[in-house]
Amino acid sequence: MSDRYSVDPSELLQTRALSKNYGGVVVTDSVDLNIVDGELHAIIGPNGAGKTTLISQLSGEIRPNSGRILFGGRDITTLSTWRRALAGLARTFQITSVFPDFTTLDNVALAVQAHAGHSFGFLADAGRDASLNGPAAQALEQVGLGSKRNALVSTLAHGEKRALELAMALATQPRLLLLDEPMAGMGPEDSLRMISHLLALKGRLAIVLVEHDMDAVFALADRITVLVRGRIIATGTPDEIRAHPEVRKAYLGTEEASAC
Amino acid sequence: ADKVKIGFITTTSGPNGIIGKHMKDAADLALEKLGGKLGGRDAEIIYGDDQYKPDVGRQLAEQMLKQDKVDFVTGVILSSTLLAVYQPVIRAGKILISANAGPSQIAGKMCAPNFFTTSWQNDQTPEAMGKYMNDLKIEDVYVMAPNYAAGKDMVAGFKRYFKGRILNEVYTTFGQADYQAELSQLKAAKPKAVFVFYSGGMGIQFFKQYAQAGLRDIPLYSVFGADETTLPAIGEAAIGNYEAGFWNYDLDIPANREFVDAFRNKYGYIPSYYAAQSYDAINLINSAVEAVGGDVGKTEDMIAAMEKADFKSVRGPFQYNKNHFPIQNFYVFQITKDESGNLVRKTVKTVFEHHKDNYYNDCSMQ
Amino acid sequence: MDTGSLLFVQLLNGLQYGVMLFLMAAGLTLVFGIMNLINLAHGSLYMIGAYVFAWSMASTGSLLLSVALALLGVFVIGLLIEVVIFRVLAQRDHLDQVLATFGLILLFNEGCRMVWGRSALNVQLPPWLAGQVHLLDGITYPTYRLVIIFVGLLVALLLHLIISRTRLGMLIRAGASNRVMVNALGVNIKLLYTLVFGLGAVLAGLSGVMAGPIFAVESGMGDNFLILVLVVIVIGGIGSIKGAFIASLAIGVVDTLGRTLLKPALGSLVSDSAANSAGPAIASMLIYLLMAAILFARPQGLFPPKVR
Amino acid sequence: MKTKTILIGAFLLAMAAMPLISHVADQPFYIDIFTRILIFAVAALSLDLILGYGGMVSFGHAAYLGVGAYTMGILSYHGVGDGFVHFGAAILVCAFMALFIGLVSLRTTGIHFIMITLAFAQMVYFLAISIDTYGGDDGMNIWQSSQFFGVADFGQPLQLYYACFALLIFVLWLFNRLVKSRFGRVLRGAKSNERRMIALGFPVLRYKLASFVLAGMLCGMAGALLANQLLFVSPATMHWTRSGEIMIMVILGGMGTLFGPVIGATAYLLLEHFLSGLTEHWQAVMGIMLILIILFAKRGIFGLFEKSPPKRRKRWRSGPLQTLLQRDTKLRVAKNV
Amino acid sequence: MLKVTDLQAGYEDSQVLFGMDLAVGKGEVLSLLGRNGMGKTTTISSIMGIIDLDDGDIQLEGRSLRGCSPYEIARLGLGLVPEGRQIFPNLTVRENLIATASNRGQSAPRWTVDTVLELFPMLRPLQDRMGVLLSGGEQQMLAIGRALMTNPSLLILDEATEGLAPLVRDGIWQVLHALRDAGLSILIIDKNVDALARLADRHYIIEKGRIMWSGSSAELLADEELRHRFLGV
Ligand SMILES: Nc1ncnc2c1ncn2[C@@H]1O[C@H](COP(=O)(O)OP(=O)(O)OP(=O)(O)O)[C@@H](O)[C@H]1O
Ligand SMILES: Nc1ncnc2c1ncn2[C@@H]1O[C@H](COP(=O)(O)OP(=O)(O)OP(=O)(O)O)[C@@H](O)[C@H]1O
Ligand SMILES: [Mg+2]
Ligand SMILES: [Mg+2]
Repeated sequence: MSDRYSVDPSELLQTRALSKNYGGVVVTDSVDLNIVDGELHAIIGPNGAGKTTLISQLSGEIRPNSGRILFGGRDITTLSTWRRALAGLARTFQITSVFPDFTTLDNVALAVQAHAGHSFGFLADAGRDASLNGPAAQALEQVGLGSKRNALVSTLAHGEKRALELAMALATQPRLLLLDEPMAGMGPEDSLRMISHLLALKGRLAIVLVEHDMDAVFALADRITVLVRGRIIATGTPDEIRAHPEVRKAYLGTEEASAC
Repeated sequence: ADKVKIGFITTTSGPNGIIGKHMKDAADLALEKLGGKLGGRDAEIIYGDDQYKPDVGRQLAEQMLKQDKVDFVTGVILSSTLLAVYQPVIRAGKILISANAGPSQIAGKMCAPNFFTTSWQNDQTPEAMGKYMNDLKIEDVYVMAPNYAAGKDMVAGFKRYFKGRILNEVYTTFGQADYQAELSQLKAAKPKAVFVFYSGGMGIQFFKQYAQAGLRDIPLYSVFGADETTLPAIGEAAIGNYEAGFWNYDLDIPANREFVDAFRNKYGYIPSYYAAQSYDAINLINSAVEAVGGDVGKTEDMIAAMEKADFKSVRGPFQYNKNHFPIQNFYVFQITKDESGNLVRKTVKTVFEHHKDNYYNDCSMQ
Repeated sequence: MDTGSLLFVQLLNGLQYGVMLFLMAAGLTLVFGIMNLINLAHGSLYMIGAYVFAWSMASTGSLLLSVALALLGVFVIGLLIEVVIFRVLAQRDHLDQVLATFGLILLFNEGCRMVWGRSALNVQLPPWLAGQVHLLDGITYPTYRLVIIFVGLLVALLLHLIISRTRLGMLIRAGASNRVMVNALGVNIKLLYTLVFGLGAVLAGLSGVMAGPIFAVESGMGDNFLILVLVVIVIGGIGSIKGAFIASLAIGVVDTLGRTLLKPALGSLVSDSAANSAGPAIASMLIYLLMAAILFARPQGLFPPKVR
Repeated sequence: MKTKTILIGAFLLAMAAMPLISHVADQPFYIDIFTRILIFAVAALSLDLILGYGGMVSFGHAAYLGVGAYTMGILSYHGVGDGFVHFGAAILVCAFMALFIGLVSLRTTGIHFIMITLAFAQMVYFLAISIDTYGGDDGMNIWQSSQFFGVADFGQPLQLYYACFALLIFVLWLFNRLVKSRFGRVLRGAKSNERRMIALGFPVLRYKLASFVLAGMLCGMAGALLANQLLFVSPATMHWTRSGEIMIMVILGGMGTLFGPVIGATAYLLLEHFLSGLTEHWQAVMGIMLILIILFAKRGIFGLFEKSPPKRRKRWRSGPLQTLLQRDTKLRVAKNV
Repeated sequence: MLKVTDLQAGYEDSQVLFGMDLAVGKGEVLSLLGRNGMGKTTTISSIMGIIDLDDGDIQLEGRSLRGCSPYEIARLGLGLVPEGRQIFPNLTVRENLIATASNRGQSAPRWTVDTVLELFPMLRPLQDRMGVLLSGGEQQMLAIGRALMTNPSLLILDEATEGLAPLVRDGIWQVLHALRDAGLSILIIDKNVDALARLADRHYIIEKGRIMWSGSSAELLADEELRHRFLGV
């Protein structure tokens, strides 16, 4: 696909007038999102604002009604999900989504395999395939699951599952990582651990983070976009957003002192 | 010496199990009347349930030949099953006696010395009905049959002797249950008479629905539809319909009266032609074993003996054609209630005498 | 009869056939579509209903008594199946249910043969049902078929109301998606499901009763019908009563017209003998073609449950 | 685990020695029974690949059996006796059929997939019934079994038996590798969470299609072998109840296990054979047995031999973590079937 | 009213609770704290009878719940807001509320669809939308509303503010305060210690299926080291 747009190379992902509606309900309302390469871009907004739906449109699971999505200057609006993944778009899900009957390592190895080129008739035992397990093990280390590599996923605790999801996403060596509420259901401790993982990743790849945990968001984000009823009402640095009256009204409310 | 073994393939399970019951009861009766002996040797009949499926019948035949080491194979309801069973039995050089099916292939090109039948060639029955209706100069006949090989053969046989006008030929899906649509069509065509071939369950449903559709006043001529296996299920709806066949329980022949009485006494119901054919099959075998003094190894001699048809057939004396199909009479029956209130087929006319099937010329034997 | 009124009658036939299909589909939609239990033995319940009805009609001659007896019988058997099979397998893989209920089919088919003998049974309709009704301009139609239409529509209406309007309906649907939660919110889901399953069985039995006088009441009569009804339900969209109803009518009409019009239509194109063999062949595949086409176009069926 | 390997070994040994046994026992028919068992074992295995591992419940698998058989039959009807042609054609035809059916069916999931595969099988079935040239409903006799340049002749029960045995061994070996391979993993992954697989970047549909075609081809081979054994083929081979039976064999033995289907086929066919010999009402007995087995053997007969996690106590296992509501919950049927 | 003694329970393959004791008094608000996977939800599950006990006893107003099935327990006035929402995906919002509604316990005022919709105005426009289509947060609100519709005398919330926007979260805390003031007993699990401290009378800290500590809000807030050891904050 040749590129018809002139784009600032630093802009990794752009959406142009992206819109999605279900029947009457407008869930994404002509959204223009710009993700700069290497930045951590948080998307916040009330429940039902359309964050998950937006993520799903970026990852290709949901087709927008109108508008375009450009990734690395290339129009991927009609590209199928798995092709986008191969192109370097990885996502995690708001509800933990892993392979319960596989071991932790196999889960990640599967992710590695997805990008190691598919070999069909090839009858070698993938379980012993170093070219898969090597990177997989690395990814596990990155999120501090190195010790659990052979544990069955169904035996992992909640926080560990979320970490595993991150590892799987990383294993695909994405240029852009879409995280939908990675801290969901985590205790403070696990949240802190997750935050540190993300901090470690910062700068190495671009991240879009959807999260309700404001401590995390303000600790991590380079830029924040606020979504309300499918519309972007503000984009800016954490401080700008904190100060933004509309945002406080629509979303933050009286900010509660954090526990730590 | 050990027993003479007869492999008897029929259907005892499934909706058509009733046919198997008639055949089995008759065969048992025949052997019982022979004192459990064939040609003076103890005999045993080994029954096999083909589940009304040809491929299962095929396995049964193999099993009977190889495992039970039978000397004869008989029974077999479906033409398809007979065709499936035919090859292994004939190749094994054992004698195969059909007690029902009579497909044209076997009557013609595929005929073999060690095959016999105590029934008929499929086309003969509809031929008889065709001739009967033709003699009555019936015009404007409406023809219906299921859309499969046998269905088409039946219609072919019918048309071979019926020369009057046929309003329409309708073939329905094999195993169809509801005929309301076709019946409306039929009604609209206003035929003078209707000829159909619907057997077993299909028949039961067709006749019921025919009556319910208010078509009783259009005479219905059918083959292999209303007989003692299905009449109880069809009920009143069948009364007045016509059927054709080579045999009926009321044929006034000594051997037949003896058979029918014995059968009714033992089992308490009226035998169907399936029963008659099976009864004859056992007796035919008996005549053969007798002829060789019990040495069932002598296949040629047994075949020679069987060709004489030297036994008391319930259809009366008859001769075998060169393709080993009987040369026999055909009758037309009408469904009525007998004195004790059960539905029966009453013989109304002899249509053919010494009727030969249409294919024996294709048979290369003798 | 002119072609116009013939076409009318054929449409009526299509409608009637469709309604009968729905009558059969109703129970299955409830059990399979909504409670999403896979009960292959549903056809057997239909068969048992027919058998009990036929047997009772023959021995008592009383229509009402026989209907009541048949429905009661299948209800009890339904309860038994639910308690013995589905309570155990509800939490297991659906294919286990397939296997178990396949076993039930074998058992029931043979059972009926053992109890009621091998030959098919006959149902003698009372005269007032056996007759004909005069519709407009000299078109007559079997009374009983009209009764079927009536009963079918009635069932459709009732079922629709129960499922979509009443709290019972909501609970049934809720239970299908998350038994534990319904239970934890204070509803005795076990009992509820047993009863609803019984209701499904009764519906199957009812369709058996209605079919008795038309079809051969014989063992195995339910098996092929089961497939047909599954087709209806899938085309309609699993779990949607509206869908099942519309699909039933659609199939009824398509099949009827296909059976009667295809051959003449082909006859005008190709030789008569060719039409004679091709026509019915295609007609017999028609509904499957229809299903494949519809599922290709709409993988969830015509009226998929709103959740997708 | 140990018992399992022993079991498998013993079973295969017994199979290998079967002709000898039947010779000693002077029961040549045993060879026929077990040839049939081997053939259906292969068919069941091929189904298990897509059903047990791929989660694609095909309710039309008998169609491939039938088409494979018909291909062989039709060829020899037209005087072609060469076994390579027979099997080559059978495999090819089934491959294309599977490709087409798969392309259409795999758009759907769950029960819809079941039904659409059934639909195609039914169409093939009715097609076979209405083609008079090849016997239509009567089916057709096959007078010429597969010859392999005069060296081998599948008309010989013994040769046929060992051919089937070899095929079974091959398929077992193949699947054993396949399941562990990258390909097999993708298949299993897709079964457990397709959405995730796609998000990871797998063209899941292609993998599914590939396995679907492979299964079709193997079942087609089984069909051609069946034709050689029966020397007869009829639409009955493709009746939906036959598809059901194959599926039952898989579930009975234990789906998603490598050897389960083989056990299943053996158990089912032997049950059928001996019960039908014992009583006229064998189907009732059979039914009861199936029910009991499934009620008490959770993961099929073969499951009994797999060591399961030590149960602290009998309890049905669906805690909150399990029933977590998912945004894209389809009705459970769609997920599990 | 609710008294748990030496509770032991777990799942097929693993025991999770090793002898828990806790008691909820009439009109009392009680919180369960602890790291992930320590057994909070399991405790709830066994109280609700969703999983049965291996040992120990659970009593409601002196009546043992041993062997009672969940629906019987719920009918005694326990209203559950489960972890992970678990609303009914194939029912509309309205139906979700109505389906299991009933009048139990003595909590006043009685909850109706309207009062619930007043509580969560966001749900009002969504009344006829299928549950599965709701956003995570919307589902959470629905789950709470659904529990309230059973008018329980003891409300049990497991991570009820999970995945909610700060504003909504505040709203829910306010509601809970109101409910408490209305005299409703509450057993609550949540990650937000401060909010809990403001709401609850007493707190239990669970570690590895045992009660490690219990005490008042004041004591909890006072003991920095305790919070760090058991809650990692
Ligand atoms: N298939 C659908 N049909 C109709 N409405 C839908 C559908 N999917 C989502 N919605 C609606 O779109 C809105 C946005 O949903 P979405 O899940 O994107 O919100 P969100 O920002 O992720 O909320 P949360 O932060 O609570 O997860 C919600 O109001 C939801 O009800
Ligand atoms: N259904 C289940 N089957 C088997 N083990 C389970 C199940 N549910 C939970 N567990 C295990 O039991 C332990 C306690 O789980 P539980 O959900 O009670 O912890 P929790 O305190 O609620 O954690 P969280 O704060 O994440 O909700 C965990 O190790 C978990 O893995
Ligand atoms: Mg969301
Ligand atoms: Mg929990």
